[in-house]
Amino acid sequence: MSFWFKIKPATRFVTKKGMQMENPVEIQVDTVVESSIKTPGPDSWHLYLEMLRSRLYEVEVKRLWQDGAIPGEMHLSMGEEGIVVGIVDQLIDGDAMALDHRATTALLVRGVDPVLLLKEFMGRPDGLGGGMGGHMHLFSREYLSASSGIVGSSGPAGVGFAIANQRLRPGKISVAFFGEGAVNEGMMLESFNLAAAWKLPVMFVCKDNGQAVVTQSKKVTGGNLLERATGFGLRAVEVDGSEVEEVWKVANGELRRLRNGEGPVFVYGTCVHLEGHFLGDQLLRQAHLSVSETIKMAASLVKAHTQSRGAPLRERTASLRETLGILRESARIHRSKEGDPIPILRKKLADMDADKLRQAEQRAQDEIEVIIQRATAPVEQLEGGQQ
Amino acid sequence: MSFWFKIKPATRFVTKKGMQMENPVEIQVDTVVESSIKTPGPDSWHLYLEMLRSRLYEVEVKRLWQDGAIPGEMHLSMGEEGIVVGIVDQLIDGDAMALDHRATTALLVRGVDPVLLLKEFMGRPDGLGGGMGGHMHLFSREYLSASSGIVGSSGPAGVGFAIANQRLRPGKISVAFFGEGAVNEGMMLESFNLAAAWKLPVMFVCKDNGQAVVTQSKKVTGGNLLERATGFGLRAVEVDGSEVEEVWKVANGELRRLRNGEGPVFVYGTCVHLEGHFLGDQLLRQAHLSVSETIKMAASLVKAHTQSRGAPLRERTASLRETLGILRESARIHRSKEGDPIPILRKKLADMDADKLRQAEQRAQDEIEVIIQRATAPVEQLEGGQQ
Amino acid sequence: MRKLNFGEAIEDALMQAMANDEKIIIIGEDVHGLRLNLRVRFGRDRVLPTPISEAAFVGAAVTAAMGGLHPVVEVMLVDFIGVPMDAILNQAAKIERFSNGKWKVPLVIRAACGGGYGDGGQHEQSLWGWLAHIPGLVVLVPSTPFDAGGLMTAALAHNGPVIYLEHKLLSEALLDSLGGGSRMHASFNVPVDGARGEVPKVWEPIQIGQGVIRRVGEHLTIIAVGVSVHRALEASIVMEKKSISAEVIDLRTVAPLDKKLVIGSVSKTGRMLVVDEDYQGYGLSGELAATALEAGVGMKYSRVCTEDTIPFSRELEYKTLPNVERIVDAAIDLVNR
Amino acid sequence: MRKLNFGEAIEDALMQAMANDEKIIIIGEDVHGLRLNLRVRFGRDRVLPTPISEAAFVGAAVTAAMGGLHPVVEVMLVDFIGVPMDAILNQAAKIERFSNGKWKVPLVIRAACGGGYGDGGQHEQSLWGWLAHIPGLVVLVPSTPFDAGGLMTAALAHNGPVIYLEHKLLSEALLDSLGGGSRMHASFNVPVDGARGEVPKVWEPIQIGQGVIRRVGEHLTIIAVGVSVHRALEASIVMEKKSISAEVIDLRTVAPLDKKLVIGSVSKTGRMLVVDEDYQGYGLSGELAATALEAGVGMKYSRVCTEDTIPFSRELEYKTLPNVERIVDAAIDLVNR
Ligand SMILES: Cc1ncc(C[n+]2csc(CCOP(=O)(O)OP(=O)(O)O)c2C)c(N)n1
Ligand SMILES: Cc1ncc(C[n+]2csc(CCOP(=O)(O)OP(=O)(O)O)c2C)c(N)n1
Ligand SMILES: [Mg+2]
Ligand SMILES: [Mg+2]
Repeated sequence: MSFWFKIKPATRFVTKKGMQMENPVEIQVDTVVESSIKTPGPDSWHLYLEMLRSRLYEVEVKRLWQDGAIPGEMHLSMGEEGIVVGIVDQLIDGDAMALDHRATTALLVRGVDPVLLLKEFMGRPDGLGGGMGGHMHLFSREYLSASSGIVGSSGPAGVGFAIANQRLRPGKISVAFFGEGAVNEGMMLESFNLAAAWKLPVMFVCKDNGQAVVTQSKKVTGGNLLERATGFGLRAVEVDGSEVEEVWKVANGELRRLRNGEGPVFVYGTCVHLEGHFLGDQLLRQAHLSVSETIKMAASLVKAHTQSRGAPLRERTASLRETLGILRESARIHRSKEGDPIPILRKKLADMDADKLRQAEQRAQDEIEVIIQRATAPVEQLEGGQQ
Repeated sequence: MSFWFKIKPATRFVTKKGMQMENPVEIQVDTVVESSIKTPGPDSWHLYLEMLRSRLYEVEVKRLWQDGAIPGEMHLSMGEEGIVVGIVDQLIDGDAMALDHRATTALLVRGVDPVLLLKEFMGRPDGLGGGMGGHMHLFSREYLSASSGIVGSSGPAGVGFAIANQRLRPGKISVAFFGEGAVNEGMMLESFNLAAAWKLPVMFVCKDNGQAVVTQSKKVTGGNLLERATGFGLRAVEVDGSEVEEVWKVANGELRRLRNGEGPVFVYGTCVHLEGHFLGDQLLRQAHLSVSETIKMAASLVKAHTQSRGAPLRERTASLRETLGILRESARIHRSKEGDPIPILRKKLADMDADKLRQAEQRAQDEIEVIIQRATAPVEQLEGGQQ
Repeated sequence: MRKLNFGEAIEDALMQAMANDEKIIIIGEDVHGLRLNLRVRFGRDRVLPTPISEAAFVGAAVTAAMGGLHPVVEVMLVDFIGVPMDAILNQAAKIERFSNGKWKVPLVIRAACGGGYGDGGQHEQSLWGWLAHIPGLVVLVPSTPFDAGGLMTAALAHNGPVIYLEHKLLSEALLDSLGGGSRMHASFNVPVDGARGEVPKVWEPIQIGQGVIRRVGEHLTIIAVGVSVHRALEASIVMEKKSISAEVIDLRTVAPLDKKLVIGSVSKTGRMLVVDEDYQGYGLSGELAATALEAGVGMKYSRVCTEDTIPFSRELEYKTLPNVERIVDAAIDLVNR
Repeated sequence: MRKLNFGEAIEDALMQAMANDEKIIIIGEDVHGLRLNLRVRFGRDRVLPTPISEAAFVGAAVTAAMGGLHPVVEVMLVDFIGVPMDAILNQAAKIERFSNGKWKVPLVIRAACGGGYGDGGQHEQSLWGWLAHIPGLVVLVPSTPFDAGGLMTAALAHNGPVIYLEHKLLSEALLDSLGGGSRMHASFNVPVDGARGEVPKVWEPIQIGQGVIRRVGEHLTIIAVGVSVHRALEASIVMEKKSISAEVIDLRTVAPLDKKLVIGSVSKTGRMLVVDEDYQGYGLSGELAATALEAGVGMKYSRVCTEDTIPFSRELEYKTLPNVERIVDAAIDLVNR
């Protein structure tokens, strides 16, 4: 099932960039590649396109945010598509998802209508939550999916969905997504224990991008997260988030165990923050500062560094160096894009069949355009046509 | 320093049971055994007497509670003296203690005035907290000691004291005491991480008595607590709480490490609940039910077990059996007193010098009597004399 | 009608509701002991004892509700509700809004509340007005066995989050375990009509948001919930001897408020005396003042509430919680203004 | 006098206080970035970035204060204060009481608050009235750079727990990062007099519990804090054209209340209009009604508050938070009653 399936009716409009959709010719969408749920191994083409569509969608989200069409904070999931797609692709009816502040990819892949989602980001009355929730508070009852802006809250939420599934929908499971920073939040840790003690069908998925806002998580985290999870009696497995096929394979086995009632699992995957913490991230901006901004920032820093009374000079310099180091490191990751799962798989597919790849990518691009057009059309125009 | 040192002035009254203290002859207390802080190994006589005094004191607390002189809940520390004395005996000026709902032994051994403490339990205006706090909210600024009735809160409290000591009193440490049930509380888990990340001089002491109110903690706890602590980057050591000398030795090394700034430690010790969860514990009462009570309780149970609509009969029987099992197990522990650190050491000392033991015990008994008399004297009588 | 104790009434209502609705489950610390009868009847799958992890299990109860169950999640004492507060403030109370009404959270958060048995300031709070500040929550505080069962039934019929508070002075089992009722000399000022009373054979829900006039009077309106209702009634008898006729309203529901009842009574008497065991400032007592004023009802106003942290000492505790003397004094003062 | 932005004024006051008092430390998430200047000047030992563990580090701040430090502990947004709530409700606020006044908890809990920049209902709450319900807490809400620095100075001179709330619409850096101020088309209704203003060279504490009359008027008293003060002032200018003369009180301190100021002004105007960005029910607006009534001051009363969860949509958000039109309408209505 491809993610734009939920555009109702399930149609794809033949259209050209910028063309008005007066009388769009409707064509039934044929899913580019069949869902890989029943296949013995991952369908790489399918996984690639899921990731790509999410990426393209978020590129547009970024543009809309920068244009001021999306208010407030906006945390993209760019960079974590490998982990998210590798798991969510395999979820089925009745499975639940507890999501954090980076919910876009998971919801899209799960099948939530991308148009409704984008409208919600814009706060439109015809959005997924009627503009009441916004991008950190996304809810799809149909897909048993709920997001929250409170770091750590997806832990208990995942546990609760699993309690309900254990009783009402045996064999159905829940997945909780969160960052490595959230693993220091008490409610998350408690939920590890609760899941283990009750042997709940919940998969805890830690997407470790190394950072929590401007904090390098290693510096504030004791021990090792896999061992930490084990210390709560959780089964713990590690995946490389830049390899979606690997994630898919590991998840496949783990989901089977979960559905069989073999108890909860902690899946730990590394990934990257391609767009900083949120759009407009100060870290990234400061790493690309204009001259005047640098001077302005420097002025207060220079003052702090030199004023009388305070820490010894050595300590002042060390603390300045430390923070500047974080800035530089952040910028370096951003530039290098190392660990991005999309180019990695793309290279493989290009070697396999460059033509097929080009065509599929073009199709994905076209679909995104349609979504954007529909999502940004004035509310009036859609009334009646939209459910 | 023995615990009744803090009776001000540090005196001991020669008195007989029940005798009025009209003109008590004051005798300067000579500490029965010198403090063992500087000795290379534990002073067993000293440790025994610390434990014994605490036990005798709590026997009186129990009596006063049963007489209605102490209101509310009353959680005794009876059974955990081995862990508490083995550690607190070695604390020094500037060290801090974060305590849970079983604070009595720790405060007594640390040196808090036992008379003021008992008065606080009774809610007297001349008590430690003027009757404002009560037995779960005991504070001694002098000894940097604070207790709280919120399970898990001694974790963050221990961390905070350690932050202050790290900055204001280098070489001074803090100790946080809590039960095994508290290790499922998020704030406690977070504080493990915080201490490890900041390398704080805090000793987390888990007193595992196997139970949290009527819950057998193993049934609701995933993994193993020592591994759990390790998963947060804490150093973790285990002690047998029935062997106070062993506790003392382990704590001695750990305290040295802490004072040297080598980072936090988790000390895990097993112990017993000799008086149930709190005084009047329903579990213990139900294990010794009168006939009429049994019938009354049984009546509603029989109904629950047989009424139409509900779980299958097998499940009903199983859940009944489970809870009755907890009752029986609790009563068994209570009766057997296995793991009680006091008789274990007593036997050893009796073999060494039975006379000395008898005399020391008599002295301890006398001192407790004085404390009780002073603490239960009318408020008026003490005004002026008491600070 | 049969008679039950307050706690028995709650259990009885739960027993009936759970027999009728398999989606109801109970989650909380020690519930295998505290709710033994329910566990034996409905099985271990429906009465779930938890670790001491309030943040996780209250948070989990929210999505368990969203996933199709109707949990009754227990936070032993309302004093401990700070621990799982985020799940209440930012999840349970807000999800129906965030989802534009599409996803409801049918959840009962049950906790013991209230003081008067010498357990100190971290174990005797009421906090109902504090919780009522959060939009999206229903807050219920019964004062009799009849209401205790009826409001629990209502809570379980409500398709949203409900805070259900059980006053410890009314609840035999709680008073016994926390106040040490097993001893000879412990004595508590338990309102008899609150602790035991007539209850229906088959429970019917009491309308949420509907208060009740417990006593008709002319000179002033006393508004209260929980144990304070009984204190107010007792005070009214004292006042009667001084020719003061008090009307006593039992709100039963702290949120939403029964504005009509309040406004009607105060319009008649011209005087409002709020008796609130919860903290005085920024809470229920102020809200009642605003409610009448907003409706254009002028009045003389006074309140007898808990003004500060509750002391442990029984004597100081007595003075701090609303008591009959304080109520009578305030009423006399109000009537003479 | 020099001029500073709101956030700069807070930093400046902290800078001076920390230079004078080595016991002041800063604890919180990302403070090595958010308080970079302070960290560079005072070193890594005094500005401590934490893991995302609010319950632990707020709880730790309480005993760090008891151990001799004076921590400023940051909970990024007041919306997240549910997470460490127990440390506030049951520890920070109660320990002075429990110890019979012998042990104080000198602690500033700093958080950003308020809405108006499109961040949704879990990130735009105010909650000051909610926090003020807890006895033992001081709650400060500055509305200008002058007050921001002066109240931070006061908070650090106070020997007890203080909640210090910094409104995001007034604070350039917060608005920039959370509202996306870096983009071209984002626009926010920022009150200029609140965002930037004159400040003293050397900070003096502003008396805690002392409000200020921002505008003298005759027909009604508008009472507000934070951004709502500016909305009220703007509304007053509109009203003036309709010959309504409004007095505007900026409470500055939510708890303890400046009762004298409130009572004095309402006695004069006979009308109280509370403008409160915090939730309406069971909070500050009701407390103000009760305060006047208790003092025997009769009045006409109305309020413009946040009545429900704050919607994400800019349009709905605008309607939900107190705005100039709502204030003017309520004032006209009140004056014509
Ligand atoms: C309880 C709470 N504390 C703090 C925040 C502010 N905050 C939002 S995202 C974030 C960092 C989360 O880090 P991580 O869990 O690693 O996720 P990432 O953003 O890296 O994907 C923080 C601190 C919050 N939203 N909720
Ligand atoms: C936050 C919180 N939740 C629940 C309680 C009720 N309670 C008091 S003691 C206790 C059990 C604690 O067990 P443990 O930590 O093992 O200590 P023990 O009593 O066995 O010494 C519980 C659940 C509480 N006081 N605080
Ligand atoms: Mg991260
Ligand atoms: Mg225990």
